[in-house]
Amino acid sequence: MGVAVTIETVFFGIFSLGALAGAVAMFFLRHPMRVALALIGTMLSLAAIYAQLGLHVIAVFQVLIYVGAVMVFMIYAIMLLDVRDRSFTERFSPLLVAGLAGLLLLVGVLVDGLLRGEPVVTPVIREDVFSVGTFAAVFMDEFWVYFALAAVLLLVAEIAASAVIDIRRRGEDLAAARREKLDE
Amino acid sequence: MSEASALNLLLFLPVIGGALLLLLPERRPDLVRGLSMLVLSAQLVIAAWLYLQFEAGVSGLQFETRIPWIAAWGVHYHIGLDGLNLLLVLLTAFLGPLVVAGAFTSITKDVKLFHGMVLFLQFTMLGTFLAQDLFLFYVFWEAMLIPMFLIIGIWGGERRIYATLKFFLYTAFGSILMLAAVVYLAFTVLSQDGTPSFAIADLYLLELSVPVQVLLLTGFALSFAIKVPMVPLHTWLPDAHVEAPTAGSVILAGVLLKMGTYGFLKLGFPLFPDAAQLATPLIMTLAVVSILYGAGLALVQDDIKKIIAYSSVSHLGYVMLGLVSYNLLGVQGAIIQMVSHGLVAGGLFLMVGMIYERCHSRDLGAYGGLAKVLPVYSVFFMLLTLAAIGLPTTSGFTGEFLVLLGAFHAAWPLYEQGLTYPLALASAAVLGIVLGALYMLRLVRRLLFGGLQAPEAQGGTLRDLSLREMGILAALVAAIFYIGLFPNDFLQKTEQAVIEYQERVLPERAAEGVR
Amino acid sequence: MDGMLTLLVLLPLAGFLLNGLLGRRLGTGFVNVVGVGLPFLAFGVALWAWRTLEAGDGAPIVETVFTWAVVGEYSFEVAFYLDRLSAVMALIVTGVGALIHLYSIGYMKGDEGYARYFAYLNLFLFFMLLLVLGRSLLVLFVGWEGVGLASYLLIGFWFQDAAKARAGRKAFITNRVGDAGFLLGMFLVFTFAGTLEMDRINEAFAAGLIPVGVATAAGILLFIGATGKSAQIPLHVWLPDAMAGPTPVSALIHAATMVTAGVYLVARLSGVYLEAPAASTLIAVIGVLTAFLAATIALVQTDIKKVLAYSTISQLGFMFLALGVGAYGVAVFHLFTHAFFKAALFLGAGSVIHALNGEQDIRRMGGLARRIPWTFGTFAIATAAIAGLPPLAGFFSKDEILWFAIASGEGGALWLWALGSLTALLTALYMFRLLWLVFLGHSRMEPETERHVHESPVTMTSVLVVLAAFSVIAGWFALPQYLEPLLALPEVRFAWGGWHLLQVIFAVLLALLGLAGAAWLYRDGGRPADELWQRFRRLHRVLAGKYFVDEFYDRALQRPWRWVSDRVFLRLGDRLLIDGSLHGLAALARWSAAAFARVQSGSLHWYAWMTLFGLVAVLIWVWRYV
Amino acid sequence: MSDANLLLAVSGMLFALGLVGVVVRRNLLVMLMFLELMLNGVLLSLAVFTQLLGAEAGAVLMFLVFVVAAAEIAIAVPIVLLLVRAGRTLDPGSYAGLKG
Repeated sequence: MGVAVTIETVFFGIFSLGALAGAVAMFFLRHPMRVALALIGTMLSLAAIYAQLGLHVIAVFQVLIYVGAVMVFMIYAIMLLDVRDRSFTERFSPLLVAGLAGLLLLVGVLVDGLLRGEPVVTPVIREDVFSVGTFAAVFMDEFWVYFALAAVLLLVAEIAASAVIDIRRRGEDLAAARREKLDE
Repeated sequence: MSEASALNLLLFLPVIGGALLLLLPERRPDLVRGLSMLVLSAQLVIAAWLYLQFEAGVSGLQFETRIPWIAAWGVHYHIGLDGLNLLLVLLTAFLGPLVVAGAFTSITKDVKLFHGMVLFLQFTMLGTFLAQDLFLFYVFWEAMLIPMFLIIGIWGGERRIYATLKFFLYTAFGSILMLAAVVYLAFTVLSQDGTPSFAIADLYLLELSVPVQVLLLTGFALSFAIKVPMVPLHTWLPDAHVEAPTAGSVILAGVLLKMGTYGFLKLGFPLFPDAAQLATPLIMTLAVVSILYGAGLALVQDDIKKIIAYSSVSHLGYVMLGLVSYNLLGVQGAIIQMVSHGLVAGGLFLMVGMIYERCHSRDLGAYGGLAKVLPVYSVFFMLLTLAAIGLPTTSGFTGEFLVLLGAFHAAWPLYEQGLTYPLALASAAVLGIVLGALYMLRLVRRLLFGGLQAPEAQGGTLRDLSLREMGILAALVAAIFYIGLFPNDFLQKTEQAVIEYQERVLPERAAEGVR
Repeated sequence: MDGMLTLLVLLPLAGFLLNGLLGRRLGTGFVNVVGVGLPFLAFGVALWAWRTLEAGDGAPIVETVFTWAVVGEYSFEVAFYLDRLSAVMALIVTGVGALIHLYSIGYMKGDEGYARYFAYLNLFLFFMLLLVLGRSLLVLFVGWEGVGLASYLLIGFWFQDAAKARAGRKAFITNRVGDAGFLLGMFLVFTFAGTLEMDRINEAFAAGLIPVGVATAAGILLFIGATGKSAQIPLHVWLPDAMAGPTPVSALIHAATMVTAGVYLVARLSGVYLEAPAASTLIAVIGVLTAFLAATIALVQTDIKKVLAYSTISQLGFMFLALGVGAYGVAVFHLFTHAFFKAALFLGAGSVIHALNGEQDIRRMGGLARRIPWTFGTFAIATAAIAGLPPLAGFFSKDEILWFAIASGEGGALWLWALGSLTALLTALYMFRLLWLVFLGHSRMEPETERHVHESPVTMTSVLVVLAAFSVIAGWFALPQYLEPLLALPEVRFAWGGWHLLQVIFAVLLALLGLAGAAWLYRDGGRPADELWQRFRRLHRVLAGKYFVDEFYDRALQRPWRWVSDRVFLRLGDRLLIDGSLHGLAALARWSAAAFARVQSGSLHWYAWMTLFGLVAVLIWVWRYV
Repeated sequence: MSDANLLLAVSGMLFALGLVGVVVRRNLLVMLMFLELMLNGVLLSLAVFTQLLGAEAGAVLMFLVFVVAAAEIAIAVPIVLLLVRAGRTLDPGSYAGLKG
């Protein structure tokens, strides 16, 4: 293999480091908002890696859906629930030590596995393959059913979410009614 | 209409009916009942037509449909009629409308759901009988339990939860073992033929070593024996019967119990012939024990439903005895006895339901002398009783006579070879006709004869049977006498399949031409 | 003609259906016409069938109706078979049957279940004709069980009396015990002969291809069936209780026809018994013992119908004695004569009971001879007939039986004859006792009853007269000789024919002795007899208690079976062992589930950690072993 | 070490960190975010292998996973909101009583 470090490897290294740094930071940040920002950093790094790999479409979706939709939703939730309870004052759960031990174990096993395993052939980056057009053609030809299913799932999730909210509202109404009764 | 599609229509009619049922308003139970009645009557008509079209003496399946279902596993939607399931399909279709008619007044809670369950049950039961693919069979076999649980669990008596649980535990236990055996069989087919298949006809051709056969037969047999039920796996039956609503009891006794014996007939013995022969003494013993044990228990019960439930144990003992005789007389008798028991026990449960509707008690001690105030009811009860104790000219006699004759016929050559045991068992089974008379006549005497006594009957003003009830019972009684007097048509249609059954289980004896 | 026998059988069935379905609605006129008319019509058809048979010189007429079942190579057909034996039986059944139907009009007048009664009686006739005319054992068995059913229904006819319903049940179940033996015998015969048609069975056995052991076993098993139906030891217990039914029923079913079915069966299958001397010997022994023991019991019974019931058992014992020594024709001869005089006796008793408004205890009768002369006259003739006074019917048949008991080359023995003769003496004694206590002497009736004593209507007395007439002349038909082509009489062991004459004289002397004894012992309301019994009190207790057979069966069979069912099957087996282990398993499952449930703490962190741990374990395992 | 191995190692690390994060952090929302992290780690592997094998299906699968993830969050966050309304805390330890 030699030491011939290509420019791609360097970029991979940088963005990988970025992703890992974001992940590690998530551990230590106290405020959920900051955790969220760190996660967004990780995701953006990953998007960059995808782009590097030639998966431009995926990179775009990573930014659009993950960062743009999921994390924004998450941030709204965090802002909505600025609860400063024990989860805030005590950052870590009782299983901190056990968890870290688990981490060591898991990492050990993964490293062990990576070292034992055959090195993977360097990816051949084929810019032309993952053009949007190809992706779209494949997507619409072969996988449209699955997409439709996923869309249905999404729809169900939306309905469920609104139902959950509705239940809450009704529950509150009930509680209020009960309170009124008690007051009388 | 092509003939095979008639069979498919027969099978799926209840599903179509169930779908239509969904469209009806819950507030109109009369419509719900009417539709169910219509659907099941149409089913009966189709079944009768199929029966008439069924050709006697032709080998193999008739009205066959075979469509790939799960191609990767070699599973097919494969149904067809043969001599083994013909009469049971007819019986199932016959009892369907009677069950719905019997529930006209007794089910008032969740009418729509109830009829949906009955239709679903009808679908799954017919599917179990018709399936010619082991996978399909298993699916129907399991699916059948769901509506039955619900029928007992929702419309049942006071201890229905206990009964449902017991029923579930027993049957689930059996099903798991059967599933394991099914999976093993499937893998064996794959390794022997190279292509996966669940077709029962293919499985018949498998060559299995004797220990494997024993193991697999155990798996199947436990499941089937629980359904039959054979002593000592019978204790779920009285509880389930007692707690079930009338319709549930009728279906349970009329059709569900036949699943077990049908399983032995269709799968258990022919799939594993060597193991079957090894197990024959055991099964024969258990069958005779069931006959006597059930008769004994029926004698000491005071709950009318329990008496009939235990009598089922006894009567199905005859069926098992006939099946393991492996000769035409015995097996033909067993098939007739299955149908007969379906009619007789079904009828008796309906009659218990009718009296329960009037007096709200199942305690034998609370009754007496009903013959005075309910003459029509008593006549029908008497007729069903006579069929239950196997009086000649009723279907019970046809079944029991052929079974006992077959058992004796099979046991005698063994006796001449110096094996006394089977002959002793066959002779002991004959005692069952005495014991059967003992408990059934006790029931009749306490219920119908003696001084008048009936709960909730002010001044002896009990309503005798309505026209609807008379119609139900008349249909049953007519069928009972038809089989008692003219069983030949039935026997001719089943004969070919029974000959093949014998050839599969006892090839050497069949080769000698001993029937 | 084709369909003659079918018509004969179907006539009473039509009566049953019409009366059963419509009788209640259409009233007694309709019931009478159908219920009584059809049996008479059937008798006419039976006569016609008999004439047809004789016109063919006794060649059997076979009429196949339909095929009941074909299983493989075996075919079970419903076919009727008329030869001289079944013709005689059919004539008895329809003849006596029709008369008793006629009698019943008067006896059952005003009963609530009038239509039901005639329906049942017609049903009985139908099944009895099936029994008698069936060609195959299967058809015979159908009739056999069917008459049992009719008997059950008629014994329990007044079902609101629990004791009567119970008597019906007892009869049915005792018969079922016999039927179990019958079925086994039938199976055994079928296994060897390959058919159930009785003429072919007889041929198969006569051909000598079947081992003696099998013939003996089959013979004994079929005889068990016969003991049930014909009330022989040890299955005789139901017949006395069967007297709970209406009296005409007792006359028809429990005296003249149904109970003789066992005799008919053995005679019909004489081919089997000829090959099985051991079974024949057993039949003779059982027969003579039954005859003797039942006669002793009859001596002390106080219920008029019970006396007649035990007398019936005893007479049936005589018939079996004849069968056992190979004199089948003689047994049928006695069956024939017995049908008339016993029917006359029962109907006479019925007439007495009718006259006394239901009184059945002979200790509260007496002196009825002048009050109900027709009944008395016929009853006296029948009594003389059963006692064996010449030239009445019983004399001929009983004499033949006793003669063959000693002279038959096929199992005749001195002791059989001696016991039989003793029984003949006892028969005369208890029958004349009955006559004396009921009709002679002075009245011991309750005054209230006495005031209402009346002779029965003419429909009843005319029947009595006809039956009494037949009790006189029935013995003059040489039935054994008529049946000889069918049922050969056994060889006689003695060369000198004079022995027979001596035996006849002896038998007549015995009958006269019985008459004289009864006249002496039972004059004056039976006081001399009572005094005599005072000295043998223990014996009296045993006889009055019917040898305590009922009690013995109760203790030895019925109660143990209930006990086993209740304690062993139900409590030990079902509840303790099976359900107990099931509940034990359930408890085990619950306990282990509780243990596992602790793992499910509800802490998400804990769950996630377990996932992590599991993942590590899986990875290690995968990389190490896969 | 090639690029692929590097990326796979990163993927594994991300997954491991995500899993441990779920174990050790106490805030429900943070735990949810760690779940997303795990999912991202896995997706990275998927991307690498898609590229290696040149299979378009992989990309489509990734896209579908995005959709599912969005659905998951859409249902998870309202549940958390509800829980907090009821229990006024984001500590999952307080909800241990919700086990079956």
